[in-house]
This record gives sequence, structure tokens and C-alpha cells, in this order.
Amino acid sequence: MSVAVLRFPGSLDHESAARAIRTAGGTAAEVWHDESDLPGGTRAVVIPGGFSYGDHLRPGAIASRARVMDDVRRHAERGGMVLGICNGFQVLCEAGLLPGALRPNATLSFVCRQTTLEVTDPDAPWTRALGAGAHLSIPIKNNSGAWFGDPTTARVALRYVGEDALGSVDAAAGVLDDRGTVLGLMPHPEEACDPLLGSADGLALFQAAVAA
Amino acid sequence: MTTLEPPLHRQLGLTDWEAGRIDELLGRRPTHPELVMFSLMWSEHCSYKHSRRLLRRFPTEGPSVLQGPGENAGVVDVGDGWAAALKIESHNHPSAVEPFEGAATGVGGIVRDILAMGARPIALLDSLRFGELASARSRHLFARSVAGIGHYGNCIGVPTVGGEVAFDDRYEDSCLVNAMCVGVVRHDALLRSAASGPGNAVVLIGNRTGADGIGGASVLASAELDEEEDRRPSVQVSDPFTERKLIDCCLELAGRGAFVALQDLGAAGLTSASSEMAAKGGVGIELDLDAVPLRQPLEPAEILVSESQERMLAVVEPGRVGEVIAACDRWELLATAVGRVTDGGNLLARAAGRVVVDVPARLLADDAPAYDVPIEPAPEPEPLQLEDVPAPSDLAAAWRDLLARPNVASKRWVYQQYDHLVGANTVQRPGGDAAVVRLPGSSRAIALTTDGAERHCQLDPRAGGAAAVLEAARTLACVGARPAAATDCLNFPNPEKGATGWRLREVIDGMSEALRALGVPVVSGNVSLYNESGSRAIYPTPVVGMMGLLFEAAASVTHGFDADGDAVLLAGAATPRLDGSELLGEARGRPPAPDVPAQAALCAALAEAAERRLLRSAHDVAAGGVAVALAESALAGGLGVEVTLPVGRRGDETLFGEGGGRAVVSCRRDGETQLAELFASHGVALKRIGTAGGAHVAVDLGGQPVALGLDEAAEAYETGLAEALR
Amino acid sequence: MSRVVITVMPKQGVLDPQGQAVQGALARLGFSGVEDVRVGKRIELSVTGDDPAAAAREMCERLLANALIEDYRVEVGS
Amino acid sequence: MSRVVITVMPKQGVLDPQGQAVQGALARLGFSGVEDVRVGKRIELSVTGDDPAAAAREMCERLLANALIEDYRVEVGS
Ligand SMILES: Nc1ncnc2c1ncn2[C@@H]1O[C@H](COP(=O)(O)OP(=O)(O)O)[C@@H](O)[C@H]1O
Ligand SMILES: [Mg+2]
Repeated sequence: MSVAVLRFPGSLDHESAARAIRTAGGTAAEVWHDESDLPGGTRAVVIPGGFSYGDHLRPGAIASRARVMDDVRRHAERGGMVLGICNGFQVLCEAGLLPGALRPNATLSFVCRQTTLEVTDPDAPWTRALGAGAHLSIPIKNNSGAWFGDPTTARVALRYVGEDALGSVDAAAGVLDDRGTVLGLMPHPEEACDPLLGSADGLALFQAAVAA
Repeated sequence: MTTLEPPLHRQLGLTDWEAGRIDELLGRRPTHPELVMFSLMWSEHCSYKHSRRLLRRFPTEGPSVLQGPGENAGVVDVGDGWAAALKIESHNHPSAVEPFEGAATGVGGIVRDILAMGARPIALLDSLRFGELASARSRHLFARSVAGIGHYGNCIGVPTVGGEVAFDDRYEDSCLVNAMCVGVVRHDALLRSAASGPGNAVVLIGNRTGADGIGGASVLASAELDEEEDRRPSVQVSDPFTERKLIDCCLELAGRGAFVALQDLGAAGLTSASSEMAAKGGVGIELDLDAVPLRQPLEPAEILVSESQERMLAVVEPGRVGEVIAACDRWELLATAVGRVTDGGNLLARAAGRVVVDVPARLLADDAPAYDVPIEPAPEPEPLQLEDVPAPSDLAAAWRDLLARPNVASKRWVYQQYDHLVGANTVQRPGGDAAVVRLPGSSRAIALTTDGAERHCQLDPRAGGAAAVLEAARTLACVGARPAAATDCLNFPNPEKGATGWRLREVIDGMSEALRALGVPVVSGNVSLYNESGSRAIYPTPVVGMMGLLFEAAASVTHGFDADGDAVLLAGAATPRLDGSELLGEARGRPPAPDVPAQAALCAALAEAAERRLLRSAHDVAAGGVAVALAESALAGGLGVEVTLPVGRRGDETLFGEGGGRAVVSCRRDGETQLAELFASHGVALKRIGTAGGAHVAVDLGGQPVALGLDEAAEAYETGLAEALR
Repeated sequence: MSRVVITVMPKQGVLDPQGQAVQGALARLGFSGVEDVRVGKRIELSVTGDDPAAAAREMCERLLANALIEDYRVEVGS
Repeated sequence: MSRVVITVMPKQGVLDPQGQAVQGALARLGFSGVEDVRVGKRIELSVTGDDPAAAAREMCERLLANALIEDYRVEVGS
């Protein structure tokens, strides 16, 4: 039930993510980057979006070396669920917990807009409830959202539908690790958990985290 | 100093009279650092010496005002124990020198003004004016300013939810970059900048001090930009990552009650921050310049006036200094005790053990001279003779071309580069009328807009000032909000020349009249004068930032047509005119003066209709007239419309004429009677003009059909701006 | 105290959008005959210690370069 | 065809937030004695024409470097 939400200097979406977790029926615990351990009882970890360390050097690079990441790695190795959103996805790739890297968008600019995603790998705890082919309306907002990796070996969990994927290989919007328990997602489900804001399609991902 | 050089005070921008006045007030000659400090604090930028007297004409009071002008930001009650802080500020000249960093640091500065009130910044808006995009320089300034605004706002996690962009030759030499920020704070957590408690520590938080922008306030922001002379100060590089840490850390400390007072460091840096804090509190401040963390070796005067960004000054009880420094350490922010609050009222600074500055803080902060500007009316312009305006041969083609003009076309190219969602409270995104942002943890929301009416202000400044305010209010009313408070940025040319001083006064009076009619106080603002080069002066450009309230975020109304068969109506009675319109494309003619009470009534009717959930859409009729408003509502809803309009004097005037204050609204067919009754009870005209539906935007103009396919309209509207930038 | 210069460049074969954009922008400005533009980073720093080159290489391995997409080079000055 | 290397660095005295962030990160990773970190750009390109150095300098003036906050250097290889 308890989901850890990491916080680095420059994290921006930790509160929105915590709110989404609560909406999904869970409890959220904010964890400072300099902690050596995740709180006891942590069932899933969310690395929220933002500009950790100002995106300096490479997005996610500096945060991926934070102390708490050692315990996130142990948690993942035990098969614990981890969701990295946007900057969190970048952190997970930089930490080697997900394959590939995220490069600047083909537009070389920040892009904020609503996108449609399709579930392309339903065999993971993150996507199982959604099912293959499910469509989600979720916004993207990033500078470096183009995934670069080998789609023949990586598990692409979600793809952009019918629009320019900003240079992402295989139109990948979300990538899983081999086991399917670590998910990196460029779009922001925490911005899509309330019909008042235009969509509640993102809630399913937080429900998956809470069910862990 | 060679004999050829003018005396130092003149190089610093002080007149001989002002230099004499400083001697007189001090009873001695100032030291070198003191003279530099006076030159900045008495500059136009810091002291408002040419506008201060006129600003008193604004209405600034109201039952919900918790803080009016005079603090870092104005603050109003928004219910449920929350207060909202708002302010707009210009960064015009720095953006003309280096658009990316200039615009970015402009955002940084306004955010720190909000933070200084103890408020959490929750929304940004940007109001921009550039030369026509046919000019390579204007394309560069525009594109880089947008990139800079996005860079900063995105990185600090404050959504940029709205703003405006307009292009006109008049801004070719002097572009305008105004940024507005809104923050929220619990009533009981509101901070102010008055220092108090002799013995308390003065703590500098944030970036090290470098040679950034030294001379900036006096030289850069108060003089006309002159290409011949290179008096560029060292450009400020934006550091939004540090700003975000400042926000997080200062709010954490403010939440624990660790600050006695808080103030950002803006123009004139440590000098203005410390002298204003001291003067407001009626106390003194002593600074130890040797303690200030530096990025490079600097003279005492330079340390005192450096405009290095991302710095805040806090007054802290001695017993809590350790706690403040520890919290900053955790955020990897520098925090250094650099002085203390004293009795008396002097600002005193020591360097290398010597006293280098010792002046009454009040002289710096409050006693700058105030000047009257010459009031010389401009000749009254003649209304346009319709015969002098060639009628478009093909009205549909004119409509399509208008939709593609950068001043009308979708600004998606701009706002797509801004994170307008972060925080997960953005109920209405950019692209419609006002933005709607839900208050944290509440079902209430605020609506936000910035608006100007510069061509109108050029032609008839009093009417134009009123028109700018009314347009802002109408924009809020269209989403269902009731206007609650305003902030304004008065961007003008040199007020000492020609009719500019008169226009400034007229604009302020016109704005004030409309604000009073709406019951909206001005709680903060900014003035940017001297926006002219040797050959070109900007239009008088008051930018009105307005905040409205919605009791139910869920009751907000969008501008897109909603359903096939909905009734489409025109609210407000006004005669459209081409004078100063976007179709005309220049400030020529004399737009009709707005009927202020009638427009205030329109706003009230729209808000009430939204609250009673009678509207399916509402959209302000602005640039491009009713034809553009209809097309925009159709495109936003993905649904065509068929209307009939009386032909009036001429078809192009009926379709594209502006002015007066109107809105295109739609409602369920069975809700039409109720809506009509509501508008009638407000004495506001409401006329059914047609029906939503189909794949065309079609107008029957007294029997003559004028229509655009939705695809065709979308193509023009969606690609117009990007095409112009190619 | 040694002055160290670290160069980090996108790997050959990895698309370099920034390089491509610069190439396009140069062409639009009228610079002809510009090809094969690649944009990387130059990091200058001062290091104490006996083996600054080894220290800098370790910094690259652990943080400054992403081996998946970037190559690095270390030069030690005076 | 000449190979040209352009180095663009933040001017002395101008704030370098990226350098600051990298310096902090290296310290947290336990690298001691690292100071004065500055991060700039390295642009490699091929140019045809007689005077590649002059061409490259012009590119810097017009596009690649921002004279207000950056210094640049051009080296022409083989
Ligand atoms: N046009 C205006 N309308 C209302 N208030 C204004 C206007 N211009 C300036 N003010 C007020 O005057 C004070 C000084 O403004 P400014 O020097 O811009 O503040 P700061 O130094 O905090 O940025 C502020 O309280 C500001 O809100
Ligand atoms: Mg201030």
C-alpha cells in the first residue's frame, strides 16, 4: 500500500504524484535523495518528474547517483515495482535500471501537449489491468523525451499513437525492464488523474503501484 | 579621471540638481559607494520618479485587499483561508540585449517577488510585444525570449498558463517582455519585507554575488537603448535550478516561522533590498560586505549594487540563524549572515573593517525626487472614413488570411514550449480565454489573464486604458470568473517627450475609471518608461494582469462550441468599427470609446450565467472581430457553426470590426429562454445569431454567404505563426 | 593542482539532433559546404592529487559520460 | 575539406550553473579536491573552402557563440 516518492533538489511533480497515489487508494511517503534506505514497508517506488539538479550535464544523470538510489536498486532486484516518470525515466536509464537513454526531442525544444498512448506490452504488473491495445490520453512535457535503445531487446510497454514521437525509437513512450517491474514513462500520468483536468487515464498506473 | 569626462554623478545618470540634493540631504558629499547607491535607488527603474504621482490615481483598495501596492506583490483574499499574491513586471531592455537570458531572468525576478510574500508561486503569464516577424531581428528576439521564458518556468515547476503576444513595427527597436506571477499563501503565513527587531540577523540566501548587471538598473533600464554606445553591463545568466531550491527552501523555512521578514534582491541588489527593508520597518541595517559570498573579486560599491540573480534577503532572530543555515545546507544553497538590524535608521556597510556607507535608509528608499511629466495633449484623431479603407474583394479569403496573421493565429507554437500543467491544477490551459487554475486542495479556482489595447491607447489613451481593463475583465467573465484584483505594467516611451506624459496620465485615468466600475483594485504593478530608440517609439502599452475567482472550478466555461444544435448568441451591444482594428493593421482612426457600465454589466451577466451552468461556451470578441471569434470557437470545439448577421455599413466591418465589448456564447437550445432572461435582468443585449454544427464556419451576411471549411480555417489558424517564423 | 579538460562527444552512430540542427541553421545562414557537425561537451576543471588523469577518467566512468551514447577523452594540462 | 573544432566556454565571471551543479555532484560522489568546474560546448565540423578558420569564426559570431556570455576558440585540423 505504501508507495515511496523520491525527492531530489529540482523535483517538481512529487506532490502531484503523491496526490495521484492517494486518489488511487494508497499512501505516499516522500523520501529525500540523501536517505540511505527506503522506508520500511515500501511496496513500490515512484521517481517523479521535474528537473532534478537542473537537468545539468544530462537529464537524470546526477540524481541517478544519489544515495537513495542504491536502495531503489536493491528494491528492484528483489522484484519490487518502480515507476519513473519523465525525469524519473531519465534517472532510471542513467542508473542502468532500464535499457537505453533519453536524448533531446527532435524539435530541440520543450514540448507540452496531450498525447495518446497505446499499451503494447500488457504482460507486466504496470499494464496488466489495462490490457493490450488500451488507449490512454496523457500529457507529455519534456525537453529530452526521445528514447534511444534497441527495441528488439527492450520491452516497449507503451507507444505514442498517431503522432510524431519526437524522435523516440519505435515511438516508445514507456519502457520496461526484463522482468516488467520497472517502468519508465515519458508522459505524465499524475497530470491525468482527474476528469476536471481533462483526463483520468493516468490513474490506472498509480492503481497498479498501490496494488503491488 | 580625465578632464574631458563628465562628473561621476552624471555618468551614473544623476542630474546636477539630484547630486546637489543628495549633498543637502546628507549634509556632506556622499562616499563613492553611497553615490553609486543613490544613482540606482533614484533611477527611474527603482524610484518611479516620473510616474509615482500619477500612480496614486489608481483605485487600490477593496474589502478583499490584504496588501496593496508598496510591497513586493499585492495580496488579496480568495476564500477558504487562502490569499493570492500577484504582480507583473517588465524585463524589456535586458530582453532586447540578450533575449534568452533577459526573458528568463525576468521570470526569475517576478517569481521571487511572490516568494518574498511567503506565497507559493502557482502560475505564470507572459505578455510579449515584438516587431513584425518579417524582420529577422524580431524573429530572433521573439523565438529566444519564448525559449528563455519556457526554460525558466519549466525548470522551476511553475506552470505558464497564459499570456499574450502581438507584433507591430512599433516594437521593432524596443520589444516588451512582461512576466506576471501569482502565488498562494495562507492568510496567517503572509510575510512582509519590513525589517524589525534590532539585533536580529540579516541573512543572504542563494547564489554568490558576481558582477552581474552592475549598473543595470540605472543605465540599462532607464535610458533609451542606443546602438552606438556599448554600455552593456555584464549579462545575468539564469539559474532556475537554484531558484527552485530557493522556493522550496524558503517556503519550508517560512512554514516553520523562521523569517521575521523576507525580500528578494532585484534591481540595485543588496542596496535596494536592505534599504527598503530598513526604511519600511523604521530601523537600520548594518552590512558586513566581507561576509558576502562572491563569485569574483568585487569592490564594495559593486557588492552593494550587483544584480546577481537567485538571491533573497531574510531577517532572522539570532537564535534561529543556525536553523536557517542548516535548512539551506540541506538544499545545497548558500546562506550567510551578512549583517544585523540596528536602532536608528541608517544603512551602514563595512568593508575591510572600514565604514564605507552610512546613510539614512529612508533617503535611498523613499526620498527620491518625484517629477511631474509634461502634460501635452496629442491632437484628437479623426474617425476612419470607411470609403478610405479598400473593401476586400473576397471576404472569405480575407477571413482566412486574418486567421493566419501572427497577431490572430494560434499561439500554440509559444505555449507548447511552456509547461502549463505542472502542479496538476490547470483546469483551463492556454489557447482559450483566461486560464483557470484550481486552488490547492480546494474546489475553488482562480482565472488569470493579461491584456493590452495599445493601438487604441495610441489613438485615444483614455478610452484605450479603459478598453484594456475591460478586455481583461471580459476574458475572465468568459470562463465564468468574477474579476477580483489587477496588477499592471505601464510600458511607455520617454515621458519627458511629446505627448507621452499626457498619454500616461490619460491611460491611467481610463484604466481607473473601468477598474472602479468593475470594483477591481490595483494591488501591484510596474512601470517601464523610455521604450524608444532614436527613430521609433512604442505605443503606450499598459498591460493589465487580472485575476478572477470561481467558486467552483468545475463550473468554468471553455470557448469551444460543444454540441450540434446548440444555440449561438452574441452578447453585448456594440457597433463594430475598423478603426485601429487588426484587419486595418495599424493605429489609424478613432475606435469608439467603450461604454464602461454596459461592459461591466456584460461581465456580471457572463459570470452569473456560468455559475448557473447556462453556458456551453463563451468567447471574447477581440482582434479580428466576430468572424475570428466564431472561427476560434468552432476550431476549439471541432464543430462548425452557421450564423446570420445583418450586413451593417459594410460586410468587412461587420465581420472583422472591433470594439465595444462583445462575446460569442452558446447554450443548449432549451436553455435559451433562461439565458435571455438572465441577460435581460442585467440589462445586457443578447441576440441569437445561429446554431452550432456542421463542418463550416458560415455567415449569412444579409443574404450573402461567407464561409470557410473547418479544415481550411484550421490550416490557416494553426500554421500561421510557425509559417511567419520560417 | 592540475588543469584537466574532458571532452564528451556523442558516439559515432548515435544520432546527434543538436549537431543536425546546427548544421541546418548554418546552411540557412548561407554557410555552404558545412558537413558532419557534431556537438558535444567540454568540461574544464582543476584537480588536486597525484594522478589527475586517472581521477578524471573515473569521473567520466561514474558520472560525466554516458557510455551508451557518448565517448570521452581526458587531457591533463599544467 | 577541413576538420574544424570550435570550443565555446562561458566567459570568466559569468555564472556557470552547469559547472556549479557538476562540481557539487562530483563532491557528493567523493571526488575531493575538484574545483573551478566549467562546462562548455565542443562543436566538430567539416568545412570546404580556402579559409576554414575565418569561416568558423564567422559561424561563431553569427550563431554558435553568444558574445555576451561566451568566449570561443577555433582550431583547424587536417
Ligand atoms: N503601475 C503600477 N501600478 C500599481 N502599482 C505599481 C505600479 N508600478 C509599481 N507599483 C508598485 O510599486 C512598488 C515598487 O515596484 P517595484 O520597484 O517594481 O517592486 P520590486 O522592486 O519589488 O520589483 C511595488 O509595490 C509595485 O507593486
Ligand atoms: Mg521585490
